[in-house]
Amino acid sequence: MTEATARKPRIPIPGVAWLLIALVAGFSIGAPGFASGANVSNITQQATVLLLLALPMTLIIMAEGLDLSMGASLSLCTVVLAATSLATGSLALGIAAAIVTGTLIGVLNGALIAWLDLPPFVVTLGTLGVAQGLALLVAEGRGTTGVGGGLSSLWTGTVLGLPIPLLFAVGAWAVFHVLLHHTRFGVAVIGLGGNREALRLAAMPVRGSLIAVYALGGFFVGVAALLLAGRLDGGHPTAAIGTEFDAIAAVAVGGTLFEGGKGSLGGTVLGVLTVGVMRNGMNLMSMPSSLQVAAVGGVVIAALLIDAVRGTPRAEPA
Amino acid sequence: MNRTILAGALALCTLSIAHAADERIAVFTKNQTNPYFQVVRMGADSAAKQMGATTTHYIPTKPDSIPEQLSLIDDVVIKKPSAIVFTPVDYKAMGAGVAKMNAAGIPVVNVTDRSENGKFVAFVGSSDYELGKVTGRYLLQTMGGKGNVVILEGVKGSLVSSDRVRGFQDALKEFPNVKVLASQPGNFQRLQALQVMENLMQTYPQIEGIMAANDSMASGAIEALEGANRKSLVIGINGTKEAIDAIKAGTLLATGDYNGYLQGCVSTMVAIRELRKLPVPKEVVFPATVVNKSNYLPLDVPLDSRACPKWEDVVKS
Amino acid sequence: MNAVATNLSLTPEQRAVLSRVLVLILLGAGIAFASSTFLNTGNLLNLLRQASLIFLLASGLTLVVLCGGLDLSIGANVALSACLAATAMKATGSPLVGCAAGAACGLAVGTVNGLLVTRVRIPPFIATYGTLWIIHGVTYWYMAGESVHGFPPAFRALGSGYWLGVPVPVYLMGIVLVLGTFFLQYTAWGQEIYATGANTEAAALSGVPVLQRRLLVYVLSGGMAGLASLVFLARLNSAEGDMGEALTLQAIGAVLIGGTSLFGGSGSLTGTLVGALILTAVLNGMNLLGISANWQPLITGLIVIASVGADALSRRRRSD
Amino acid sequence: MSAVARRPIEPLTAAAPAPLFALKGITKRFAGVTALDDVSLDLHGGEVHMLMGENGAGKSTLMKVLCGAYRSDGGSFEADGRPVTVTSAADARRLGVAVIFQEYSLVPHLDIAHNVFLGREPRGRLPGLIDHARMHREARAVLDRLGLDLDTRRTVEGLGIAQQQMIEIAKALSQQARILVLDEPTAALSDRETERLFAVIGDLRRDGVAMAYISHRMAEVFTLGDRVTVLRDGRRIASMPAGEATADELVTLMVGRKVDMSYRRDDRPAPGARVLEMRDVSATSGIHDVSLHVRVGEIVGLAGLVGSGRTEVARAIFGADAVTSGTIRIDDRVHRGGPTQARGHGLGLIPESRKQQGLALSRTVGDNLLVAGLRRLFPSSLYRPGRAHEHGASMISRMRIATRGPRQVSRNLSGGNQQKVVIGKWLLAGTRIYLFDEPTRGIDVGAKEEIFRLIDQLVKDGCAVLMISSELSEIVRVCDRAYVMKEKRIAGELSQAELSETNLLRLAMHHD
Repeated sequence: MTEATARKPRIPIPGVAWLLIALVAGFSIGAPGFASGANVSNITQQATVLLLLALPMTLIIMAEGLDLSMGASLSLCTVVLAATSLATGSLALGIAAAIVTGTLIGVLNGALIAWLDLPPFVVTLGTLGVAQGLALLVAEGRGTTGVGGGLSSLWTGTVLGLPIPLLFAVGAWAVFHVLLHHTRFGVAVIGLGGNREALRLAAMPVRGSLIAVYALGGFFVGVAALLLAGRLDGGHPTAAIGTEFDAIAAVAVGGTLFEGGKGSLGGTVLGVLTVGVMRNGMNLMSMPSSLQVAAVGGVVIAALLIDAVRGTPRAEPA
Repeated sequence: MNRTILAGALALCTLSIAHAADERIAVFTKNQTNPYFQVVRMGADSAAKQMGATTTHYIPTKPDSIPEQLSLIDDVVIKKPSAIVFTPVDYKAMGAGVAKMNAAGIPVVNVTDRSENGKFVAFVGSSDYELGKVTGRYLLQTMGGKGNVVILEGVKGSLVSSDRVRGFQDALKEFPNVKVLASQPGNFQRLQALQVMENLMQTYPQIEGIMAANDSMASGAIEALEGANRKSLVIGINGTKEAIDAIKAGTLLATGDYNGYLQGCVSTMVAIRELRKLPVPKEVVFPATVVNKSNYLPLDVPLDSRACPKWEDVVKS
Repeated sequence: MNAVATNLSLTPEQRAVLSRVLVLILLGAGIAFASSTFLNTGNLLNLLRQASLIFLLASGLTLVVLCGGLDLSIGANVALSACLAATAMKATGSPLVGCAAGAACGLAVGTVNGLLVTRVRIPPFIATYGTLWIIHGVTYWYMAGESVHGFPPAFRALGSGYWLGVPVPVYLMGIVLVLGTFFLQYTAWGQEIYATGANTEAAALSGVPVLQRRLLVYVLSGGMAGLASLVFLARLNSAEGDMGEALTLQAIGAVLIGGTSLFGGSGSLTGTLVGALILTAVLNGMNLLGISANWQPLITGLIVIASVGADALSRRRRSD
Repeated sequence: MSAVARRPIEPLTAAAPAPLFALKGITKRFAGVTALDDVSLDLHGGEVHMLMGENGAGKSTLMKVLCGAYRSDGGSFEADGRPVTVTSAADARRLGVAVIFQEYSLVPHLDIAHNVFLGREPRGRLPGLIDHARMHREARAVLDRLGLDLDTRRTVEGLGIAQQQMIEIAKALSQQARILVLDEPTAALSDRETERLFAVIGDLRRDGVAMAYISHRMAEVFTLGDRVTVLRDGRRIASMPAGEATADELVTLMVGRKVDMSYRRDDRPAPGARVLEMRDVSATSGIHDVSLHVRVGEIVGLAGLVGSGRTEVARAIFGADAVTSGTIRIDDRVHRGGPTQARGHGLGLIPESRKQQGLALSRTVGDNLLVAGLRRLFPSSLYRPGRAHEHGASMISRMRIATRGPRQVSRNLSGGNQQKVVIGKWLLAGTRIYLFDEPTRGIDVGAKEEIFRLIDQLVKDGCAVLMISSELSEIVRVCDRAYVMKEKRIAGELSQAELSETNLLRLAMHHD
């Protein structure tokens, strides 16, 4: 374990940590019911879908990549899940279809980026369009509900008293922690961001790793689709529009650099929670929605501002 | 400038009294950008004020975001308001959310968009289909029952859009001599409607009538016509302030009155009456009325000076 | 490694632009083949007018991207600027005051972005994403869900007027294209922007005031958003809180399809113009052919990938 | 290289008859350009095979082929006399080939141990997982062998360029290679680390490892080499036992024409006024109370071990790092502010790493030549591409830059020519005070002499030069005076009379 901790790229506590502490403290006093158990499980549950995108996004960004297609792809997966389940009458098939769809889009991203070495921003902006288009076409622009077959229990159900989404989130975090800190794949990810020539000379599969990172992202988009579909009890072609930007913001707020293989999964978790806590707290305090919109941006900038002031090393603005 | 002050005041009062009164109504609307929902919110506010209750508004930060409205529901259930006035951002996807409110034992009144699933005290709204039908019919009559029309649809897949368009089409059935040149989505957006019209006008030199599924698209179409120095009769639906002005200016033939303000008022009244154990109808659907040059005056007043009618005047059991 | 850019008679920029023009021509030919009306002067003028809006916005963004940055807030900036301009115009009845308000707002937002990126050193993507939300919030609060509409004809001419049979925005587009290209190709500032984008550190160590240049491009981008907001407002004759939201991705698309590299240091406004035209032609064609709007994102996405992918392949052919 | 001389390496005992590894008639082309043309090379166990040649002669390409980074377009390989194929880095590794690369192949945010074992991480008990304990243990051992006392858990980010090179070496050593390729390993090393490396090379030779060693330093050929092979324009020109070679002969073979290495500072008129002066300058980069001055018409050396703060001094003068105390005067006027102001005062910096700091590789030679001079050549800020092209073209011919003209992309130039572009950039900017940071690193002999002459010409024309170099011999040959740095401070100044490698070294070395 000591190795593992030492292995981690040294990241000072990101500013977002202080921000989160401040928010929690503030809301516990100011917002009725904020500290209640029910509300805490609310916040965590609401954060899970975003977290399932933000964790792989962390690795992708560490590998000097970006995935703008996640939101659209997530919507598509929910649609595919609903459509397949209704068509075949088997939820299992629907789930499989959703995960396959997500992974395929991830592989497509990775392949285009690795083989044509195109800028990830462009490729994934393109696949964003493709996924969004497919979702709209498959669902004919409207949502599908009444899948049944216990789909909604994916969101509401509990195992050993723990909400299933929470288990998904914890499981995902564990997977990513091991991948990043205890496997060659993790080394490759850091190398992709730090020095690809080095990987090449060390006979490590550069393109393979690149594709794998995006495929992994796609896979977890598929997994997130299970939760979202469970929450909607169906699929919707625009349900997750723009989620990728929230994920990227959470990653950056968490202190992961946009250049050169330096990142922190823990920071990402904090980033996701902070935005969630802020929205939830402001709702409980019945703050006007317009203020909430501004606050989202405020959190993002504040976190990086704190880092800047505290002189946390950051990548040169890209 | 006065708008700022107004908005500020709104924000303040909602903030300050939120905890004071004991009848707290949580009002859910789809977004904070579409003027229509602002009208609904103001109706709700004035109704609450008249009856001595307070309202708090819950609006997704991303317009019409399904996950966000679901989260809003989670959070509101924690706050346990006395009652909820609810517009689903999507008529199909909110079932789970409504179920959660029901489970929490909070009475929910469904307003404007009829939610496909969930248990409600009542539905308050207007019939999109009827509105489409009567407003469309009015246009076709004015056209003298002949000529070419173009339909501007809303967001594909949205119930509002499909119902209104269905209304248009059934109205058209009554006028066999009218030809439908095209029926294209403008996604309820002004700019898209504008550009769609510009493009269509290239293909069709003769367009006598334009049926827009909402007022924004109607004014988009009007801009397009003016840009091309062409004339045709345009109708919209919703009866927004802008539409009324356009009718005054003579650029818009008519708009179907969606009664946003009334919907706000009545839905909130129903919620409060339910709390006070007063009788409430299961459904309040406002008669579809066409607003045109002859009858727009009552609607042509600044929102903040409007007041909710008496319950008895609206609901004659 | 020893490979050498072939055919020195064309710079990479020029080669990229030419390939885009080719794509545009093929696309146009395709649509014209399917719909006779596509090539009507009227329709082509429409195309130009619709493209002009995207271009005005994308031109500022092009500078930012050339300088190695990114600006996600332009759409939100358009909304806020337009709303301010609208209310100012309503309050004073003077188009000039309105325009001043819109332009000022645009520039202000651009300056804030610039400072966040250059002084606080927040990565552009995040900084401008943050301001995007803040601007939206301010706009929503300011408009309180209402809309402002009905402006003096003199102002509306800016968006929907004609001069010598050509829409006014098209002239604006031409002016911006010429001035912008001149600025980039024929002034020291332009050269310094390219240099900064290509290798910021080397530029700085060559005495190029990189911080000022980076700040400058964000301010300009904000200014262009301000200008675009005015045209937009004049065109719609109405201001709402959510106007312009859809424009950001379109502008980014135009820049990328136009062949400007996100790595900075290479690209051109002409390319962006062609990019904007391609995007608009797709929309226009879909309306003319009555294709469901659901297809639009799919098609746009494919075009983005295809155009940039083509570049990559040709690059690969040229170097090993 | 007196430092090395003190630790002579015992001469070679009988080399193994069959070469450990042999390249036969290797050919490599890039987009039509032939980089290697039918090159053969034998690597014998216990032998150091020196590879010499100008930049672009094909040395590095040959090495990349040998280690599988490039696929050869023709030719074959033999290991212990048996034919083998090398088409990937993995193949080469399996055959026991390890390479110490010139460009650092380290990953900044990985710790030292991970870099040393990159791609060879010891597997743990659970499948797929890395055994960190073992990895760090083994890394520790290798570092100790190189006398490198760095924590193996430290990320390599922020390590000095010399330490990075040492880790490169550790990486290669840890592979227990039978064939070790060293591509200019000492280019970045100070003499102290060089000494250490040579000792290790001696051990490896005794262990029977076959080594191929690329170098631009004559001294190394004779202190280390058992056999020399000279490459020119991708062809093998000659191979001979190192003993039989002479410096002049080798240079002639490499350059293909006669170059006189006899460049000596011919007497220049006495230096004029102080144009540049630092008084007790400390900077955020860590340098302390640095005081020095440079006069018109003189070349002042700035020596010291790598990491002693030489580059930081240059950056402080140029305004690239913030000065915290002390004053910098130019022409007796206090100079503050960043590079832009510095350029305005006639300063020019030729930075340490051309590729990262000197050039925009993606832009054309012309663009790079013009970037610093824009303000001077186009005072109105109106940029005229036509005139710019002329300026570029004239500078290309004046600097004898081997390129097809201002519109060629800089990435495709050889190291020496890229360096000339960087210098030309400042000539066009009308620079009076030049700060050269390792101007000849990784540059072949011919180009080196050219650059020395150029510097000489500059000072003759009334410019002032401050030159940083790790090659003491260079300082001695080229400079009129020199300052020596140690631990971020000026350790002393040597007048022309005192200027000698031993004196420089004495001031530079740590006495601990």
